Order: sequence, then C-alpha cells, then structure tokens
Amino acid sequence: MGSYIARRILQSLLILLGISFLTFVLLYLIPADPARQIAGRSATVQTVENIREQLGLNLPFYQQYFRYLTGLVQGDLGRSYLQKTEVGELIVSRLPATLLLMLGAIVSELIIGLSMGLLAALKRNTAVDNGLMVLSFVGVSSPQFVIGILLLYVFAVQLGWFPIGGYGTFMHMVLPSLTLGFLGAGWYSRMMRSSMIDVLRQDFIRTARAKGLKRWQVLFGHAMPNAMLPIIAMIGIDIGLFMSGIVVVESVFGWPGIGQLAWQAIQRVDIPIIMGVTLVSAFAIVLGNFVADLIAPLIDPRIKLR
Amino acid sequence: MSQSMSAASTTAKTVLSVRELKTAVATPNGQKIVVDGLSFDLHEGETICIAGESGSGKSMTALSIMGLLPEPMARVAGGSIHLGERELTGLRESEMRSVRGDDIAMIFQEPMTSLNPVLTIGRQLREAVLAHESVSRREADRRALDAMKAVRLSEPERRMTQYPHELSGGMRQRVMIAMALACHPKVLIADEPTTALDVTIQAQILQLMRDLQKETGTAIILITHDMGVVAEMADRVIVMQHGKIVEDNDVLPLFENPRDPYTAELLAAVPKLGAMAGKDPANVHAGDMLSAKVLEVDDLTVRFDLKGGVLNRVVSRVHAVEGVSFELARGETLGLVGESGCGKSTIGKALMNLVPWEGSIRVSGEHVVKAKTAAADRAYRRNLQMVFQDPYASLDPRMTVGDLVGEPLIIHGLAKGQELQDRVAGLFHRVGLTPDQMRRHPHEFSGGQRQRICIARALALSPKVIIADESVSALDVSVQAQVLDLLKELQEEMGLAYLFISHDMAVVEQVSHRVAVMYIGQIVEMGTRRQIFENPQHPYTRKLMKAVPIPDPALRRGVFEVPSGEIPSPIMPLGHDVERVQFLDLGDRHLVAQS
Amino acid sequence: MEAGKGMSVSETVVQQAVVEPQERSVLRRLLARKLALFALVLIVVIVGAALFAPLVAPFDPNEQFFEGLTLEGAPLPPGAEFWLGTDLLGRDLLSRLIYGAQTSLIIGIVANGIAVAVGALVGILAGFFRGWVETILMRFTDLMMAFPALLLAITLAALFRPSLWIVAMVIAMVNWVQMARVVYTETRSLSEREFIVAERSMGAGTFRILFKHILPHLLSSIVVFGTLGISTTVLLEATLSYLGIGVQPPTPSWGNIIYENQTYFTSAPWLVFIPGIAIIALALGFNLLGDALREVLDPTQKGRH
Amino acid sequence: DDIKQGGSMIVTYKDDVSTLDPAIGYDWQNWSMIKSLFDGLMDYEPGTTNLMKDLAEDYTISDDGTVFTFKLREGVKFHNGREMTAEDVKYSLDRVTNPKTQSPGAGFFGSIKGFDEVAAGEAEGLSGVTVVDPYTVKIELSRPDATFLHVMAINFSSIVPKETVEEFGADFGKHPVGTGAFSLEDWTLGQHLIFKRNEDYWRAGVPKLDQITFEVGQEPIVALLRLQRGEADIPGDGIPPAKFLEVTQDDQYKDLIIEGGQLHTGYVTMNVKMPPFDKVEVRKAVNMAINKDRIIRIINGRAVAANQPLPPSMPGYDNNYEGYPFDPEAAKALLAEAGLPDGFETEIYVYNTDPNPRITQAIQADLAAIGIKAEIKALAQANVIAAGGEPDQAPMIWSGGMAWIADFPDPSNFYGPILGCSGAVKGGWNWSWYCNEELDAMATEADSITDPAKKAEREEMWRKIFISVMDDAAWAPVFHEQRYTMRSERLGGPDAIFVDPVHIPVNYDYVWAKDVQ
Ligand SMILES: Nc1ncnc2c1ncn2[C@@H]1O[C@H](COP(=O)(O)OP(=O)(O)OP(=O)(O)O)[C@@H](O)[C@H]1O
Ligand SMILES: Nc1ncnc2c1ncn2[C@@H]1O[C@H](COP(=O)(O)OP(=O)(O)OP(=O)(O)O)[C@@H](O)[C@H]1O
Ligand SMILES: [Mg+2]
Ligand SMILES: [Mg+2]
Repeated sequence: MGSYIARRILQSLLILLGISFLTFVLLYLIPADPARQIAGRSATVQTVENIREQLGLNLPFYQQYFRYLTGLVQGDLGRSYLQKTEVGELIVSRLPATLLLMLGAIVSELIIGLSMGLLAALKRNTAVDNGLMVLSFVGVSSPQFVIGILLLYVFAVQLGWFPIGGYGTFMHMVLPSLTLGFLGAGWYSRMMRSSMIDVLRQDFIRTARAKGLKRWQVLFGHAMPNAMLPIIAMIGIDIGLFMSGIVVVESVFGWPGIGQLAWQAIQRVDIPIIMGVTLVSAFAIVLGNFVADLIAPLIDPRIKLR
Repeated sequence: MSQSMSAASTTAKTVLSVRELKTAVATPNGQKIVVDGLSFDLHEGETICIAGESGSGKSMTALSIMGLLPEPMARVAGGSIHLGERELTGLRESEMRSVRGDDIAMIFQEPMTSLNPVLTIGRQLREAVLAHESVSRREADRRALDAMKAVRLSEPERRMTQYPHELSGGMRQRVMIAMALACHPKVLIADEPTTALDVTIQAQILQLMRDLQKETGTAIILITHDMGVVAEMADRVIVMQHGKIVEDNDVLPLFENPRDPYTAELLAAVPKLGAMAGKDPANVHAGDMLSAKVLEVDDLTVRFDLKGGVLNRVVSRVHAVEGVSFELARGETLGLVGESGCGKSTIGKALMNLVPWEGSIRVSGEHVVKAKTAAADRAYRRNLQMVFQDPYASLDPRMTVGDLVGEPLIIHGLAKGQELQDRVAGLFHRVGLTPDQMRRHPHEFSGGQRQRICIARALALSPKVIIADESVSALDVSVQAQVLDLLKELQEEMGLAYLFISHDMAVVEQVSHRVAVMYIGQIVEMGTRRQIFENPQHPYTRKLMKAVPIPDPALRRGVFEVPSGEIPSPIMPLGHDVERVQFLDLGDRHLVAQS
Repeated sequence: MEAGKGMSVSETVVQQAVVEPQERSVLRRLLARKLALFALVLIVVIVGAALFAPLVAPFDPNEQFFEGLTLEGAPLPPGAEFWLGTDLLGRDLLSRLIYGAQTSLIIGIVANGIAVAVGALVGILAGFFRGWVETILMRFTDLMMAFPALLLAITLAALFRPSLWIVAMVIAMVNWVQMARVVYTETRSLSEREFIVAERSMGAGTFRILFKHILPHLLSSIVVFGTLGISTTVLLEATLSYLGIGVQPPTPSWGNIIYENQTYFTSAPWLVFIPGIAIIALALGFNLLGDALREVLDPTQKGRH
Repeated sequence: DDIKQGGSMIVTYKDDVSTLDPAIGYDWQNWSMIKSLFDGLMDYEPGTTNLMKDLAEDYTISDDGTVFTFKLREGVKFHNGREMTAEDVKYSLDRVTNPKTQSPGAGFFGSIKGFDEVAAGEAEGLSGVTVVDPYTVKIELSRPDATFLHVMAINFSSIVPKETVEEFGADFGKHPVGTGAFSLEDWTLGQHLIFKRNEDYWRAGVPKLDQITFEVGQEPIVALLRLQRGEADIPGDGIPPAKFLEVTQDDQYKDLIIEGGQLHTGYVTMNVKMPPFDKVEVRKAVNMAINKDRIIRIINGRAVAANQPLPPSMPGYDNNYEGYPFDPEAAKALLAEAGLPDGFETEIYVYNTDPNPRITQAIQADLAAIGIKAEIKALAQANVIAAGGEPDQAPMIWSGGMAWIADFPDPSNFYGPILGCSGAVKGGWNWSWYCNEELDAMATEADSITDPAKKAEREEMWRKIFISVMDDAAWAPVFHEQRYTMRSERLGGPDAIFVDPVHIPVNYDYVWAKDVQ
C-alpha cells in the first residue's frame, strides 16, 4: 500500500513534468510576443527589449524551461504578464469557486444520473426505460452552452427562481452545476443502467433473494455497492471532462473560477497563467484518478493496490 | 412410475409436495417447456437427488420451488408446490420472501460468485438471520457464529470479518451452507454444490451436509449430474431428461437395476474409479519401430515473478512447476492428476512454449530450444498440439469452424485452395462431423461437437503428441464418454501420444497407460495405471483416491475420511527455494516421492 | 462438366443460405429497434442535406440579403421568405444550417475517424505487445489524458491559425485518448483469452493474431466508440467555435452559428436554439445508432446456444 | 434637486481587473478606476476633453515651450495619511519611465530631458525633473512638446507615494495608494473590488458616493439583465449588441440610456509592404468597396461612417473632406488599373469576439463584390497584434476590439504609433506599415508648436497630414463608434460623466445616488 502510493506519486509527478514540458513547448511556439504585449502600444523598441530581458524571454528555450521548473519546484508559478499578480495567488483565489462548481456538478450528475439509471434498470425494456435513455442521450449530445443558456433563460430570466449568474449563495450554484452535470448525468445513467442490469443478473443477488431479503435490501444493500464500482472509476475521469466544460459554463454564468481565468489568459497569451492553470488542472485530473483508485478498494475489497 | 418408498420415508411426514410442475421459458422461437409435469414428495430427513444431463431442467425445478425463476423469461406454467399445507405457486413476492430462507433454503452451484464480493461474511450471514427473526443484532451475530461453527470453519470469529475473496472455494461453500442453515429451514435445496470444487474439498462438503442433516433433520434436495455424488448421498433418486422425470426410485434399486434405458445409459457413461482394476492398459503401438520416446521432459521448471514495491520490482515468485521430469512414448497416454493450482496447466503451456521455462524438452529426440525465431518456433509445434478445457472459449467465436480447423494448415503453409478444403473436410470426417457444418460458427454447435472441432484442429498438423488440458471436464458425462472414445480411437489409429491433464481421477484411470500425480508444482508419484490406482503409495495420492465418490450406493462409505486443511501455496518470497522431492523406485518404474 | 456446374451452383446456394441470414439479421435487428430506426432517419436526413446542400438549400448561405435585416439591423424571425429566419448579417439561417451540416459532418467523420484510427492503433499495440511498447504508449496516453483537452485544443488552434482542417486535426489530437484506453484494456483481456492462447499454441504469428483474431473482436467497440465520437467531436467543434477558435467565418458550422449569435438568445432565440437542436439531433442520431449497433454486434447477445 | 452625500453603486465588468498600479494599468476596466484612486498634475473637466489643473495649483511654461514649472496644491494627502509633495512627483515620473517598472506608458514621456538615459538603464532618474521646493516641480523637455500637458493628465503620470510602492513592490497594483477621491477597501480576486470614499479628498463635495462595488467576471448580457432587475447600476462594458435594440426601443429605459461620442475610429489596415497592397489603386479600391452604411446597420446604427483617421470631435478633423465614396464599379476599375481586373486572394485578420467577426464578414462580402477574395482569420487578440507587428504576416486587419481609442484628445496621439514610421517596425502598431518620412517630419514640426496662439496653425498641419494619409489610402476607415451606456434609475449625475470621453467609461467621482436618505 505504502509503496503503491509512493509509486503512484512518482508516476504522477512524471506526468506533470511531461505536461509542463509539452505546454511550455506549445506556448513557446505560439505566435505572440509577451514582451510586446506587456510593453503596450506606445512602447519603444528599447522598452520591449528591456522587458524581454527581464523576463528571460531572450534566453534559449531550454534555459527558459529550466528557469520555470526551478521556480515551480519552489512553489513559484511565476507572475502573470498582464495581470501583474502572482499566478499562484490568482489560481488560489479562483480555485475554491471551481472546486465548488465541480462538487455541485458531481453531486448533481450523480443524483440525476444514478437515479435515472436505477429506474431504467428496474423498468428494463419498458417505455419508462426507453424514455429515460433517450433523455440521457439528449444529455450526452447537448452542447453545454446551449443547455447553460437555456437554463439561464428559463429559470433565471423568465421564472426568476435563480439569480442570473454570479457567485456566492447556494442558489447561485444550482444552474451552473446542473449545466455541467447534465452531460455526466447522461453518461452515468447509462452506465448505472447497464452496470445494474449486470449486477442484478449475478449469482449473489439470487443468493440474497434466496435468503428472503426484502427488495430494497437486495437493491441497496447488495446490488448498489457492486454497481457503483465502475462509476467510482468514472468520477476520477470526470474531473478531466469538467475541465473542458468549466471554461464554457463559467463564462455563461459569470462564475469566478479558473476557467474564466484560463480563457482570459489564452485570449491575451498570458503564458504564466496558462501554464499554471494547465498544471493545476492536470494535477486535479491526476489526483482525481488517484483518489478514485484509492477509494476503489474501500468499496470493492477484492481490488488490491499493487 | 411407481413410488417406491424407503423405510425411512414411509413413516416421516411430507414436507414438500410437488405436483405436475410445469415451467416455461420464453425463447426467440416462442415458449419452451423446460420442466414438464414434475411430481415428487419430499419427506422429513430425506435426501432426494435429482440427476440428469445438462439442460434437463434440474436447476429450473429448484428455482421454481424457490420462486426465483429469472424474470421475465421464465415462469411456472402449471402444477402445484405444497410446502406443508401452503401452496407456493402464485404467492406474492412479499409472501414468498418469508418462505425463502426460513422454510426453504438454497445453496448454489458456484461458491465463487454466489456470495456478494463487497460485503463481509459476517454481514451476509447476519442478514439471513435478521430477515426472518426479529432478534437483536448481537443475537443475530451470535446465531451467525453458531452457524459458522456448525459448518466447522476454522477461526469462525475471524472469518466473520473477512470478505469472500479472502476465502478458498471450499470455505465459501461452507459459508453458503451456514447461511442456508442459519434459519433452520425445513427444506434445503443444493444445486450442484460441489461441482466447482476439488475432489478433496467436495468430500469434505458432502460429509458436512450429511452430518448436518443428521443433526437437524432437514430434508434435502440435491441436484447433481455426478452419479458418484448421487450414490454417496441419495435416499431416493429422480432422473430427469428433457424436463421430464424418466425414473424415480430408491437409490439402491436404481443403481442396481435401472428401469429406464436413459438411466442405464447415464450410469454406463459414468467413469467409475476402480472400474479398470486388474486390467492392464494396452498400448497398441507399444511394439512399433517408432515407439521410441516422442516426448522427453527433464527437470522442467516454471516460475512466475510477482512484482511490487515502489519501483515495481520482483518481490516474490510463484513456483508453479519445479523440476518435473517425465516421458511419453508413441501411442501412450500419460495422465497428469492433482488438485487445482498444482501446476498441471503450466506444464502444458511450457510444452507449448507459451510461458518461459527452464530445463529440457525433447520432441522426437530433438531438443526444443527456446525458439528465437518464429519459423523455428513453428517447426516443432507441428509435433505438439494442445486441446483446451473449454472448447467454446478456445475457438474464435467470429470465425467459421472450417476456417478454424484449416488455420494451422495455413499458418504452417501446408495447404491452400481446394486442397485445404479437402483436408479440412477430411478432418471433419475423422472426428465424426459432416463437412457441410464447416461454414457454421462455434456457437451453433453443442459442447461435444465443439470439442471435436478442437480435436480436429489439433490433428490438422498430424502431431505426434497432443496435450489435452482438462479437455473433457466441461462436458456432460455422456458426451464426455463419446469424446474419450474418439481420443482412444485416434490414438490406436495414428499412434498419438497424449498428455492427459485432469483432476478427475476416474477419467484418468479410464484413459491412461501411465499416471503422474502432482502436488504443488512437483510430481509426487508416477507409475503405470495399475501401480497408481491399485497400489497408491504416496499419502497424497491416497488422499485423492479416497476423496473420489464412488458411483455405487452399495459401496457407500459410512464416514468419509475427511481430509482437512488447505493446500499450501506455491508462492515464495524471493530467495527462498522449494525443496525438491527425491524419488524412490518401487520397482517397474513406480516412482514415489520420499517424505 | 454438367455435374461440376451443378455442384458449384448448389454450393453457392448453401453459402448464401448460411451467410445471408446472418448478415441480414444485423440490419434487420437494427431496423427492428424503433430507436435505431429513428436514429437512422435522423442521420439520413442530415447527411442527405449536407450532400445535396446546393440543391436543398433555398439560398446561398453567405449571401447577406438587404431585406434580411430590419432597418435597425435586427435579424428576421422565421417567416414565409426565410423559413427559419435570418442571422445578424441578414443571411438565411436554413441555408446556413444546411451548409453547416457539411462542416459538422466533416469534423465528425474526418476528425473522429483519425482519432479512432490513432486511438485503436495505439491501444491495440500497447495492449498486445506489453513491455516497453506498452510503457511508452500508455504513459503517453496517460499524459494526454491528464492534459486538459480543451486547453490543448485552444493552444493548438491558436498555434496553427484555425481552418476547417486544422480544427479537424486538433480535435483528432485530443480525442484519440479515450479510444486508446478502451482498445488497450480490451486488447489486454482479449490476448489473455483462451482462443488467442490456442492460436499462439498453433504457431500463429503476431500479425495474424492481431488482425485476424483480435481486431474483429474490437470492431464492435470501435464502431460504437466511433459513432459516439462523432457526436463528441461535433460538440467539441461547437465548443471551439463558441470560444471563437473553430471553423472560420463565413463558413457555417452549427457550432459557429450558435457562437455568433449566442448573446441574442433573448432577442433572436431562433438563432441559438434551432442550430442547438440540430446538433442535438445529429449527436442523438449517432449515439442511438452506436448504442443499437453495440447491442446488435455484441456476440454475447446472440447467446451460446 | 438636492444632492446628498452617501449611497453606493454596483458596476459590472466581464474581465478581471488586472492591476491598479497607475504606471501599468492600461485597459478598459482599470483606466477609470485608477483615475478615481489617483490624481495627476493635470486633469480634464468632468465629461469633457478640456484640460484643467488638478494637483497642480498652477503652472508656467517657458517661452520656448521646453520648461514647465508646476506649483503644487498644499495639504493634499495620500490615502495613507501623508502629505503629497514635489518629491512624490519626481519619484512618480522617475518610476514610470524606469524600465524596471515595465510601464506600457513610458513612451509618453519621451520628450522629458534624460528620458533616453533612463530608458537605456543608464540613469536612475530623469535629469529633466527637478524638485524646486516641496511644492514646486520643474520639468525640462528636450524638445518642445505641444501635448505635454495632456501627458501630465494621463494615468501614467499619477502621483504615487514612494514608501507604499516600496512596501508592496510588484504588488503595489493590488494595494494602490493615491490621492484620489476613492480608496481601495477590499479586493477579492476574480470577484469584486470595493472602493470607499476618501474622506480627506481635497476637492470639496467630491465624491458623492460612499462606496462603489465593481463586480467582475460578468458577461455583458448577464450584466444588463441584472441591471434591468435592479441588481446592478452600471454595465461597465456598455450595452451589449444583443440587447441594444431591445432596450433602446423600450420607453421604460429612454431616460436611462446615454449616448456619447468617443475618440474612436474603426479601420481596416492594408499592409503596404505586401503585394498587391503596395499599389495605391488597390488600397483605394478597398476604400471604395466597403459599404459603411450597411456595416453601421449591422451594429444597429451605433456609429457614424468614417472617411478619415481622426474622429470628428478631435481637433484637426476635416469637416470638408469627403473621403472615398462607396462605389464598387469605380473600385473594380481601379483594380483593373492596378493590373488586377479579376481581383486577388488575400486574408483579413480580426479579433475573435463579437461583433468583430461579423463586421469582417460584411467587409468580406463587400470585397468579394469587386473580386477580392479575403479569407477571414479570427484569432485571439494577442495573436492578431502579433501578426500585425510582422512585416509579412497580415495583409489586412480589421482593428475592431483593439482599435485606437485616443489616450488624450490630441491628433498627435492618432499618428505616431499607428501611422508613423516609428510604428512601422517589428512589433509595432502601424499594421499598415505605412511610412512617409515627409509626413513624419511634418508631425514633428506640428508637435513642437507649443504656443497656444498658434493652435489653429497646428491643427491645420495635422489636418493636412491625415488627409495625405488618406490620399495614400493607407487605411480604409469604416466608422467612429458612438458609446451607449445605461445607468440604473437610482443614479444621478450629468449625462456626460456616464460617457466621459476621458474617464472611460464613467467618471465615478461625480455620480450620486438618488436613494440616499
Ligand atoms: N433464462 C433462460 N432463458 C431461456 N432458457 C433457459 C433459461 N435458463 C435455462 N433455460 C433452458 O431451460 C432448460 C433447463 O435448464 P436448467 O438450467 O434447469 O438445466 P440443468 O438441468 O440445471 O442443467 P445444468 O446441469 O447444465 O445446470 C435448458 O434447456 C436451458 O437452455
Ligand atoms: N501467469 C501467471 N502468473 C503468475 N502465477 C501464475 C500464472 N499462471 C499460473 N500461475 C500460478 O501457478 C500455479 C499453477 O497454475 P496452473 O494453472 O498450472 O494450475 P492447474 O494445476 O492447472 O490448476 P487447475 O486445476 O485449477 O487448472 C497456480 O498457483 C497459479 O496461480
Ligand atoms: Mg443447473
Ligand atoms: Mg489448469
């Protein structure tokens, strides 16, 4: 167990290193000159040169990367070119909002997806099942910004049940979480359905019934924990999927998370921020998978971490 | 059918009465009756065995009684099931629930999958108690523990906190029995409770069931296709075929004098341990010029590395095969027996060069080098072919069987075009299939036919040796007999040598010229069939032999000499070595490991 | 001669009799499913519209009609002249949707096709060969998995200046990962299967095992994943367009139609929701079809007996 | 009615506020905020482009226009309580020109003596700026500069307290301390900023509000919806195009919508170094091909057609100049004359946020009508700017979203970087790469006219310069955008301050709340 964790951490670090390198290369190649961006439109050539030198942009690529890594090891993500703020500080200030949104999304997609899937599995091959599965397909197939805009329009603008965008209270969280969770709910309901159908076919369910257990005991005591297994692994992967959706959802709902930060940074080619956000999201993805792997044995004692 | 009642059952009262039971399943081609007009009575303290070949409706009968038929495909279509005074068919699910576990309990075939893998043993047992009795949790735990003790599990307290996968198959089946008995049911239905287990474990479980029945007086319906088990356990026997009862009789008369031809056929097909006693197996090719050794294995060793640690380095090894040596002559069958995990399959795989091995293997006198090139690799495979345990699993389900059988010829570049077709057709003929079946897919064949296809494929290259790894274990007794006959026929005709791997002592006795007994990676006894079966010397061989149920109720053993304990593990930490056995020749090449 | 002829005829008859019911049954079983039929109709309509766009579309998709805008410059709602209304430049929305189907389908088929091919190749090689091939390929896959896909897409799009083909490549680059994962795990378990072991024991070469025995078994996963991927990629293009880095104007794609008009969802809702419905319909069509295909192609559904 | 002191308002923005350091802040969000937190020596009268004295109580200019002597107001206190002195003025100017500060505005101070040494890192301070006494600063220029007083009014010349700057170092922008009407109370990154009234503000009766909250990260459309529901007071990014017709046509909002001009021109640059735009006929043809009226209609009439670089309210604008007419036929003829009767293929770069790609598509259609097939490259702002700064990358650029809005109301500000030779360098902002030495000389000459009496003469020179630019058709000017904004009913104040041409977008100091008890 201990050595497993150590090995995984080592692997994760290597992955993060790889990602930092890839991102750095990509950003290095991007046709936009940060020094000029900082210097502004009235700057003289001299000023631009000065800035280039101060930021080390005149160094060869590998030296720049090394500089970045050295900072990174010391926990320094650098300073935003245009926002003039420590990237770490910027990310930290926005991370809670994003995490909150993710949490909301995971909760909403699990609640919606699992209950839909369960119902569909129990009502297999009926109209209810078909209806639910079509609905889940709509979830999987809908562009997030269309859903976001639709929810915003109907529930916030027209009905006024929720605030129009913003951040702060529980009510602010509902619509963005639902938007982000909608896609996942589609996936989960389908996974839950097939996994549940699979589990309900297993011998041990028959055993449980043969014991004379009540229907709900069989369902929630025996079937559910087993059906959840593939889903736990999925939650880990989800974090990666959210990262994409978050840029869109945050901008639709004015949610102050790192998605917006990333988007603004990309628009202005604010390299330190892009680097930072990429690393943080990669870290979140790696961590998410890691945690999912660690949780799995708690739910399924057969899984051994080696 | 006449009801001939045993002395015990005439006096005892009837606990379960089934009349004209009809069970139907929905298939794509419409409704199919799988249990057809079944009637029988079960008395207190009685054991009824339901026997019959696969698919005859045994399990469906049990599930009908339990009300656990797979919905919505199957349903009870007629008849009645009385539990005491109570009619069970047509009961609502909630009422049926109170019957299950409480009045009738059931044990299923697969101990591996019948327990919920994510819940502790204790919880699953406790649930069984709590489902029917309103006792405190602590009381339920106590009762669960009692049941665990009753089935004689070692360290019952600790077992309660363990998960199913931490227990061996035999232990799991004991847990299943404990669970079934926890509520003292009137009727216990056991659907093939030992098929998945090793012989020694099977013996333990059967003995346990007998003991428990003696203590509690529970009536038992035991479903099995193993006539040995029937002979060992039954008071009365019901033989089923195509959903119908073909014979219902007390066990002794049934075995002695089967009235129905099907029963007779079934009994005849059953390989009986000891049936060959006194007969010397004849190797038709023993005198051949080429009777020289076709396969010589010397000091074969196979170890698997297990990795771990931060850097994922090798931390321990599975010593699957340790210094095994044997040889095989033309036209000879060497039976290889031993319990699950002892390394039988691994030997087969090493011979086929599918796992890394050490030692020396010679085929027709030629050394098999651990071939580096694909061509060299192919060359020696021509003399050595393998037939696997599960014929369905070893055939690519997406290819036609004709293509499958022809494949070795293509791979080795031996035939193509019309010649290929002809040769495949010939092979089909040889194994008793018709060439027009060549275009069908594996799933369109029965188990026996599939195994014939596998044999045809193995024959395609005209090998000298065929390794048959549990090749008949997945088949029904009658089908099994056919396939064994085919193998024998081919051997006599073509002088094939077989390495016949099986855990079934009776089958091995039937087919082998010589026998090797394996125990955790090493051969502990080897000799001719008669030497091994009539004069077993090694304690492990004897233990194996004793555990085999004899399909003759007249020879029923009062008490099994129950072997106890678990088989040691072949996994060793790095640096540790397995102690090699030393052989003692008792004469005439009867080798026995010294202990 | 005569007899020989007769033989071959009867042989072909036999062959047909054996082969046909199977092939027909896949299609028939597909058509027997109401949802699959519905999906096929959706796809046929969309693909048809895309293929015959010049014939089907009432107008040139890029023509900015003078009468397509009110005097204040507001777009026209659906009406007699412009059936689905006009966009903010006075172009006919229906015609743009029809031409946009071409773009969206090219993305869905080319980008997704490449992603599927690359993913399948990586997965199959890593799953079969193990050792260092596996290590390199799968660690790289892990890396790509942890790379926030959208960020990668955005960066690449910025790097290469968006155009239809670049967008397609970018999408392919971020989308092969899941495919690789799925194929990898499946290949791994397949190569442990007894029939593959049997093939190896017969001396079958790597190439033969990979392409004759493993690939056919992966086909149903690949098909299903491929069809699911169509919707994913169309959505990704839409998202890239939403972020302004998708297919370049004035080439219409369903994604960029929504993107151009997204803020007008209160004043001109048809400009957002009609293309949105189109995307959902396309994705839904392919998803339903893929799902049905999975069930139809799955051999376990046919049963052993 | 009587204006009461107190109350608060909420202003929304889409993008984050990057920094409030006056030496660095140079974007839409922080420009007006910095103006309320800091003061400079000079300023403009609220709602106008008329210069007025701010922290300078008075100033004198030497006859040759090279020495400016400012007399400072006494008793002005920084938010930290310390009194502002002449030392602070010198420190602030030294700091903004020091390359280490990385100020994008450093170039504005190029006429101060010693600037070159400082820029090259050879000197620590500007030799031209001297502290005469605690309330007097003397600034010597190396050449006469007519725009110098404007320079003293832009944000970059704001006076900062040395001790606070040194305390926070690079983070001064997060902890700004100035002498302005408001001080920063709270800043939650990515969410909001709160400004609080400066009790000690030297100008009597200013500001009116007790507090301003700036909420960031809000889509303009969402911001307007919130304003309509009374949850916000000013949409900092203006009325989004999507809602424009809806609110302007609604009587309910008639009084709340304010229109104002701004010093803005939207134009298409044509890279004169890239064929075929090296031919003046081609550039003229482009000018004549664009249907400006239709483009204005597309943006709901929120602009007036442009025919020259300068916006109408800028001194030097030529009211009599007719520009190139919309005449596709004549345009085609010009192309034929240039040897391109069948047109040609080219690219037009554009910033990828609405409405710019739309406008570009309209231009694209117009160009197509005369045979020019222009492919649109819609990119992130930074990428477009980078492409424009290369001599051979972007044949055409639509300037929208990045377009020139004057830093101060003087024609010179519309020339140097974007049309002069100094801007036509790698990384420069002269995306036409148009370089006319003659005009450059003329510009220099015009800027050295500091005598207020010769103002008309100077304007005339500028007029000539810009018309000459049009004769060479280096740009195709398209429109001058009008600004429309909206305020909530609660807010009061002269309309002009809500569309203040200098305090862009709003002059917060003079807004008041009607609902104060
Ligand atoms: N779920 C099902 N759907 C359709 N047919 C079924 C189903 N389960 C069993 N059958 C059919 O019912 C018949 C009886 O099956 P059953 O399981 O009772 O046989 P069995 O005697 O227990 O055989 P085995 O020894 O293999 O366990 C078989 O023909 C089988 O194919
Ligand atoms: N690839 C492998 N890696 C690690 N251990 C293995 C591997 N293959 C087999 N083993 C182990 O080697 C031992 C021998 O296995 P083998 O399959 O030869 O047993 P067997 O006698 O054929 O048993 P069964 O009767 O159950 O088929 C077992 O303990 C098994 O767990
Ligand atoms: Mg059965
Ligand atoms: Mg085996």
